[in-house]
Amino acid sequence: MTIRKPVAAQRARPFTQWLVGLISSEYLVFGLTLLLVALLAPFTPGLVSIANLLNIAGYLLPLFIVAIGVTLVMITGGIDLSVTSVIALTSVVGAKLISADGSATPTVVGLVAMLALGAGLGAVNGGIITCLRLPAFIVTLASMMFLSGFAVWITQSKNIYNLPASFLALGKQLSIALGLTITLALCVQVVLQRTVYGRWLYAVGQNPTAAYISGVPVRAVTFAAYVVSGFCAALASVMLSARLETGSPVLGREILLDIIGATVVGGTSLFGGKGKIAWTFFGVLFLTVLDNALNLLNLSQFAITIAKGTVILLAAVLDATRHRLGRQNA
Amino acid sequence: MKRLYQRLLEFAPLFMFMVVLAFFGAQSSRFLEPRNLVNILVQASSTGIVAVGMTFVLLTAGVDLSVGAIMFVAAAVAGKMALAGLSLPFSLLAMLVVGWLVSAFNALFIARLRVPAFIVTLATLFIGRGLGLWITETRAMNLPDSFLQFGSARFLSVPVPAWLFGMAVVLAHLVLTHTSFGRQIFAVGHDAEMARKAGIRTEMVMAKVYLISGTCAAVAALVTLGQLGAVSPKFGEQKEFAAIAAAVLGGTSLFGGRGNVLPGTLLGAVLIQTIENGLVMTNANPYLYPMITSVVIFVAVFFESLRNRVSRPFSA
Amino acid sequence: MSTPLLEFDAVEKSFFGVKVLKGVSFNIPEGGMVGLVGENGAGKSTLMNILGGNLQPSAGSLRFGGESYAPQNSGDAARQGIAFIHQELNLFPNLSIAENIFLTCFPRMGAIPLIDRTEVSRRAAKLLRDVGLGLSPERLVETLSTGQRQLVEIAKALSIETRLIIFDEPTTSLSERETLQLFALIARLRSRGLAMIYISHTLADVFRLCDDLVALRDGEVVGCGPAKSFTSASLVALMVGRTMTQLFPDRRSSTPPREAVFEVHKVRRIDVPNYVSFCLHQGEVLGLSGLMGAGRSELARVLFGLDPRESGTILLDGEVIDSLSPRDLIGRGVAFLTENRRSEGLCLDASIAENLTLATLAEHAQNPLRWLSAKSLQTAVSNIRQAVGLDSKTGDGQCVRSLSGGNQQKIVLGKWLLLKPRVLILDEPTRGIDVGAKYEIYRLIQELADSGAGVLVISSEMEELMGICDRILVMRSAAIVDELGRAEFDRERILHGAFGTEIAR
Amino acid sequence: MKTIRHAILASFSILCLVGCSKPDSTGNAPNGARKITVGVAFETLQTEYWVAGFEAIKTELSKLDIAMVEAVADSDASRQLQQVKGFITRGVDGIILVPKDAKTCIPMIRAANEAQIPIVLFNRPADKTDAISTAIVADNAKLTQETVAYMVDQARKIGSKHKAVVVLGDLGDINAIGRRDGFEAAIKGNENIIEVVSRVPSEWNQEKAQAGVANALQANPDIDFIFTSSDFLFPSITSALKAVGRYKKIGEKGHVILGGFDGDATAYQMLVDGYLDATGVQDVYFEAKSAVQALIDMREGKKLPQLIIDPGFVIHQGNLKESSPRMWGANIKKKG
Repeated sequence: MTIRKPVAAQRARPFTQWLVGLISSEYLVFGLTLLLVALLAPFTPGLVSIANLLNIAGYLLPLFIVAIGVTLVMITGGIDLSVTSVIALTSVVGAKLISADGSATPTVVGLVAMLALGAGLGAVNGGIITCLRLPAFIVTLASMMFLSGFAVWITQSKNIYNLPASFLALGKQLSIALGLTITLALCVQVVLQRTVYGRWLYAVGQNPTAAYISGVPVRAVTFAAYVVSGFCAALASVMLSARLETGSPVLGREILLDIIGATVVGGTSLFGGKGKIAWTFFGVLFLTVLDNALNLLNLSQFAITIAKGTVILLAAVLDATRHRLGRQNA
Repeated sequence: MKRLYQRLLEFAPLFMFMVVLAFFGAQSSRFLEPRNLVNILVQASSTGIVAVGMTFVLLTAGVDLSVGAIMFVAAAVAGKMALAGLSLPFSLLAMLVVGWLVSAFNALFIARLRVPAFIVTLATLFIGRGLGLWITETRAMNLPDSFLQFGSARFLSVPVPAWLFGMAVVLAHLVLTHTSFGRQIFAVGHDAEMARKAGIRTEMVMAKVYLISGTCAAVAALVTLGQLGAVSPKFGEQKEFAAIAAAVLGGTSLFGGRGNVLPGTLLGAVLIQTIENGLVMTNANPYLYPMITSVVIFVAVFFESLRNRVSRPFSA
Repeated sequence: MSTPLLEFDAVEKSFFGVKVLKGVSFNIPEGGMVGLVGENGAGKSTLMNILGGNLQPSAGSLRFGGESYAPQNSGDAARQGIAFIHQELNLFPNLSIAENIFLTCFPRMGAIPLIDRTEVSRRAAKLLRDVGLGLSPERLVETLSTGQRQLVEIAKALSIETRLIIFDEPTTSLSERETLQLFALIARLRSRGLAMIYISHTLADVFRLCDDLVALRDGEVVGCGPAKSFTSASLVALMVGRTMTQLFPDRRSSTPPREAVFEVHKVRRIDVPNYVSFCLHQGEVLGLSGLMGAGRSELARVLFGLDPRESGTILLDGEVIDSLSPRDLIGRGVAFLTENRRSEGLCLDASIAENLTLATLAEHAQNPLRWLSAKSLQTAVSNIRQAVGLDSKTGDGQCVRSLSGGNQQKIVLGKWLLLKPRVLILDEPTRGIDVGAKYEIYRLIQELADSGAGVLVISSEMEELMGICDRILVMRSAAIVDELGRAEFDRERILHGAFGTEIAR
Repeated sequence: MKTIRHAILASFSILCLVGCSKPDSTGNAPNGARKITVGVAFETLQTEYWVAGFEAIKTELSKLDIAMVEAVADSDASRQLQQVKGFITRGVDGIILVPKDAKTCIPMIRAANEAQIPIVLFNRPADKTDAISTAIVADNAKLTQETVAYMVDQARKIGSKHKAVVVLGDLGDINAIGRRDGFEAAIKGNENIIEVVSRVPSEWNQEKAQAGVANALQANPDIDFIFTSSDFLFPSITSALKAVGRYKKIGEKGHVILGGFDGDATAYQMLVDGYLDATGVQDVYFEAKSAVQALIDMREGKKLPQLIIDPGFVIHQGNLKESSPRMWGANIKKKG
C-alpha cells in the first residue's frame, strides 16, 4: 500500500498532512508501539534495558510464529482456532518421545515428529475444511476442543519432564529462536510477495470463485495454508516447551485471543485477501510491549486488563480511520 | 431417491438430537425422565439466552465476543448491590443497565465508527473482565438466597430460567420473522452497503443488534446467578464460544443473512447441554467430555452443511 | 407547456477537485420518458446517484414537482416518489419477494409492531399481477431468474407512490422475450402517467421507447432534444465525440477448410434430457444464441468444468479430455469469460496487474521455487494493457473495484488473452459496456480468431452475434436446434428457432 | 476533522493511563537508605485462596517495611517467565513465585539464580532440579486424603453403603490432579462403604459444577457423599442440593456428607451452620510467613531446605473451635 496524498490534504496545513500520512501508513501500529515505549519509559525502570528487550523477545517469538500461520489462514478468509491445542498436543507428544521418562528417542527424531504432527493436524483441519466444505470457524473450534481434550487425556493430566539437554538448548539460546523466527518470517513474506503461491493465496481470499475459474487450485492453496498454520504452531510449541522445559497438555491454552487479536490489530483482515507478515509482527510486538510495560508499571491485574482492552480499541479506531482515508484517496 | 435423501437431511439436526437422546436413554433409565429433561432445559438456558442474542449479531455478519464479560460485570454489580442490602428488583435493573451500557459502547464503535466488530468486542471483553475483577476485588461473592429462590422458583411447574429461555426464543423468533426490523437484519447481513442503498438505516439496525445481544447477556447473567447464587472471577468465561457454537450448530451462518432462532439456536444450545448431561448421567470418564462434545458438534455441522450444499464449486 | 416534473439546473459534482459533472441542465416533463445515453464514465451514474440521494451535488440545484429537491439519502428520494432500478439489482436473495418489496415499509397490524403477513401477501400479489409476474410472493428471491428479479424491482417501485422511475440498463440480463415483456410493462406504466428516465447502451431500445433524449459526454450535455431529431449514427457520434463509421469490425469472409480445435460430443448436464454436440474450428468465431434459460451459460459452465457433466465427451485438438476442471483446461489453453464479471471474473480489491496475471502466473515463475520474475510480469502487463486498450490514466496498482464496467471487462479479457488460448469461451462479453469499449472487445475477439484460436461467444444481443460471428448456433431447452452460416444469418430465423415457433430447416 | 480527533483521543488516553499509575516506590529511594523490594508473581488470582495468600504475603512484607511489586500471569507459564525476568530486570531483591506447575518454573528459578536473587516458591514446589530455591508447600494429595478419610469415617459410623460424587477441577491443573489422586487414595480399600457413582469435571467452572452435581443427583437420587476439589464450588453444590431438597444439616435425615479443600469463608460458614463435615485447610499464614522469612534468610546467605512443609490441617465439626483461628476463610468471614 502506498501513501497517496489526497488533493484536499495538500492544501491543508503541513501538520494535518503529516498526521494524515502517519495514520494512513502501514507502520501505524509500529509507530504506536514506539510512542507507547517513549511515553512509558520515564515511568518504568528497565523498560528499555537490554535484559528487558531480550525478555520481551523470548516471550514474543513463539507468539509471532503462531501468528504467522494464523495470518496465512486469515488471508484465505479462514480462521484457525485450533493452534493453541496443536501447541499443547505437539508439546506432550514430542516430550513423551524424547523425555528420559518416556521412550527417550533422539531429540532430532522428536523434533521432526512434533513438526510433522503439527503439519498433519493442520492437514486434517485443512482437509475437512476444503473437502467437506465446512466453515473454518466451527471446524477449528471443534478440533480445538478435541485436541486439547486429547492432549490432557493421553498425559492423564501429568506434565512431562526430564527433557534432554539438547532439546532445552533450543529454549535457552535466544539466538536460535531468533534465527529460526526471522528465517521463517522472511521466507513466508517472500513466498507471499514473490511467488505464485503467495499471489494465489491472496486471490483465494479476495474471491475464491474468480480464483477457481482463473485456474488457481483453490483447495490446494487453502489446504496448504492450514498445514503451514499447524506447522507454525508446532514450531512455537518446540520453542515454548524448550523454554519451559516441560511437555504440558495445557501449554498455550490462554493465548488464542492474544494471537488472533494481535494479527487483526496488525491490519490483517478477518474477511480475507489482505495481510502481511510485517503487519502481524507489529501487532504482536504492540500487544507484547503493552503487556510488558503495564506489568513493569506495577499496575494491578484488573487495571492491566482494562488498559489492554482500551489500547486495542484505540488502535482499531485509528485503523478504521486509516481505511476510510485510504478509500477516500483511492 | 434423491428426494428422500434431501428429506432426510432436512431433519438431520433433529434426527441427530434424537439419536443422542436415545443413546443416553438406553444407558441410563433416569435420563429420559421429564424431570431430567427439564433439568437439561434449565441448564441450557443461560448459554441459550446468550446464543439467542448472538444469533442476532451473527445474522448481521458481526460477532460479539464481549457477552461473557458483560455477564461478569452485570453479576458483579448486582452482587455488590444485593450484598449492600438492596432488594432483588434493584439488582435486576442494575444488571440490565450494565448490559445496555456495555453494548451501547460496542454499538457506538461498530455501527457509528465502523470499527470491525471482532476487535471492538475483543477489547470490551478485556475491559469488562478487568472491571469485573475490580468490582469483585477478585473474590468470590456469595449472594443472598433471594437469587437462588428466584432461580429455582417455578411457574406452572416449569422453573423460571426455562421460562426466560423460552420467552427469549419466542420473542426473538417473532422479532426476526414478524417485524420489519427483523427482516431488515437479514438484509443488512446479506450486504450492508446494498441495504443502505435500499433505504434501510443500517447503523440503527447494527446498533440495535448489539443492544439485544447485551440485554440477552444480562438476562443470562441473572439466570446463572439464580442457579449458582454466587459470583466467582470466572463467571461467564468462555461463554462467547459456547454461544457462537450453539448458534452455528443451529444453522446460523457466520457470514450473515442466514439462520434462525426457532428451532436452530434452541436446538443447538439444548444439544450441547444434553451431551454434557448425558455424560454425567452415564458416569463417563471425565477425560472424554471435550472429545465427545466436539465430535458431536462436528457431525451436526457436517449434516447441516450437506443440507445447505449448493452445487456451486465455492461459496462463502 | 406546464412546469416540468424534474429540472436539473446547472448541476455540478467534483471528486477531489476533479469535475465529473459540468453544469448539467435539462428537464423531464410530467409523464415524459427521457432516454439518457453516454459512454461509461460520461457521468450518467453520478447524475442518477444525485437524483437518487446517494450523492449530493457540489453546485447547482434540482427541482422536483416544482419544488426544490435535495435528498440526503435514498430514503428521501423514495419518499418524494423517485424509484431507482439499478443495473446490479438491489434485491436480497435470502428474503422473499414480498419482503423485498416492503423491506422499508412493512404494513403493520394496527398498533402492534408486528408485520401484517396477510396484508403483505395481498398487496404483494396485487403488485406482482400489475407487473405480470405470476409467482407466489412468498418465494425466495434466490430462486428467481434475473428477468423475474427485474420485475420484482419494478413492483417494489410501484409499491410506493412513485412519480418517476429510473431504469439503469434494465435489459442487459434479460432475454428477448423478457425484454418485450418489460417494454409492454413500461408502456402500461406510462399510460398511468408515470415519468421515466431510461439509461441504456442499446440505442435501438432507446429510440423505440423514449420521447426525448439526453446525451452526456465527459460530464456535459452534448445533445438534448426529441428522439426524432437524432439518428443512431448521430447519437453515437455525439457520445464518443467522433464519428463512428461502424459498430463492428470487418469480418473477413471465412475460408472453408479448417481443422476442428474443440469438439463437443453428446454432452449432457445432470437432470437435463437433451444433449449437445458441436464443433469449433480454428480461427472461427462461433455464436451461441437463444433465450434466457435455454441452457447456454449452463452449457459453457459444464464445458469449463464448473458444473458436473452427466455424459458425453469433449475433444481438444482431437484429444479426449477426461477430467474437466478449470485448472486442467487452462493448462491446455481453454479459457472462459463468465457472465458475472464482478463476482466470478475479478478480484475487486486486487490491483489491475494482479488481476491481469492471475491465470498465467506460472509462466513467470519457471523455476523450482516458483519465484516470480517481476520484470517478466511487468512486461506482460504493459503489453496486454496496450493490446486491450486500457486507458493509460490508471496505474497498474490501482484497485479494479474503482474502474468502469468496460475497463473491468477489458481486464478479464486481457487476463485470458495473456494465456494465448486455443479456445476462448465468452459469456455475454459486452453486457453493460459502452459503445467504444464494445468495439474494442469485438476487435480483440477478431484478432484472437485470426491468430488461429477458436472462439465461442454467447450473447443475448442478436445484432452482436450477427456482426462478429462466422456461424451461429441456436439453443432451446438445452439442445441445439438450428445452425446458420454467415450467409444465412437472419434475425427472424434465429428468433423462431429460439422460441420454437417454427421448425427450422 | 475526525481523523485528528481520533489521533488526539488516542494519545490522550495513553497519557491518562500513564498519569493514573503513579511511579511507585520500586526501591531507589534518593537518600542512600535503600528499601528492599520483593517481586511477587502469582499464576492467577482467580480464586479466593490465592487472594488470601496474596494478602497475607502483602501483610507480612509491610510488617517488615519491604516494598512489593506484583504480577499475575493469567495461567500462562510463558507469560510468567516473562514477568519473572521483568522483576529481575528492574532489580528486585527477592522473588516470591506461585508457579503454574512444578516444571515450568525451573527456567524462572534458574534466571533468578543467575542474577543472584533469592527466590521462594509459594504453595507449589519445583520438580527435582539443580536450580536453587526453597518452596513452601502444602501437599494437596495428602491433605485431601486426610480430609476424605475423615468423611469416610463419618460414613462408616452411619453404616450403610454410601454413593459418592467427586467434583474434579480442571484436568490440566496440577493442584486439581493432586486432590483427585488424594481422593482416590482415600477411597481405595473402602469400596465396601463408598461407591463412586460420578466424577464431574468442573473445569473450575461454577456453572459446570452446578449442572454436573444436579445431573449426578438425577442419575442417582440417593447420593449421600460429595467431595469438591475446591471450596469455591460449594455454592454450586449447595444450589444443586437445595433444588432437590437435599441440603440438610449433619444429623438430619437425608444429610449428604460434604467435604472440600481450601478452607475458605463459605466453607467456614457451612461448618458453623452444621452443613459441612470437613475441609482440608492450607495454612496460608504459615506459608506467607515462612516464605518471607525464607527470603530474608536466603539474603543473609543461610542454607535452607528445598521444601518447607505446610502441614495444613483438616477442619471438621470435632475441632472447629480450636482450629478456626488458623483457618484463613474464618478470618475473612469474621472481618466481614
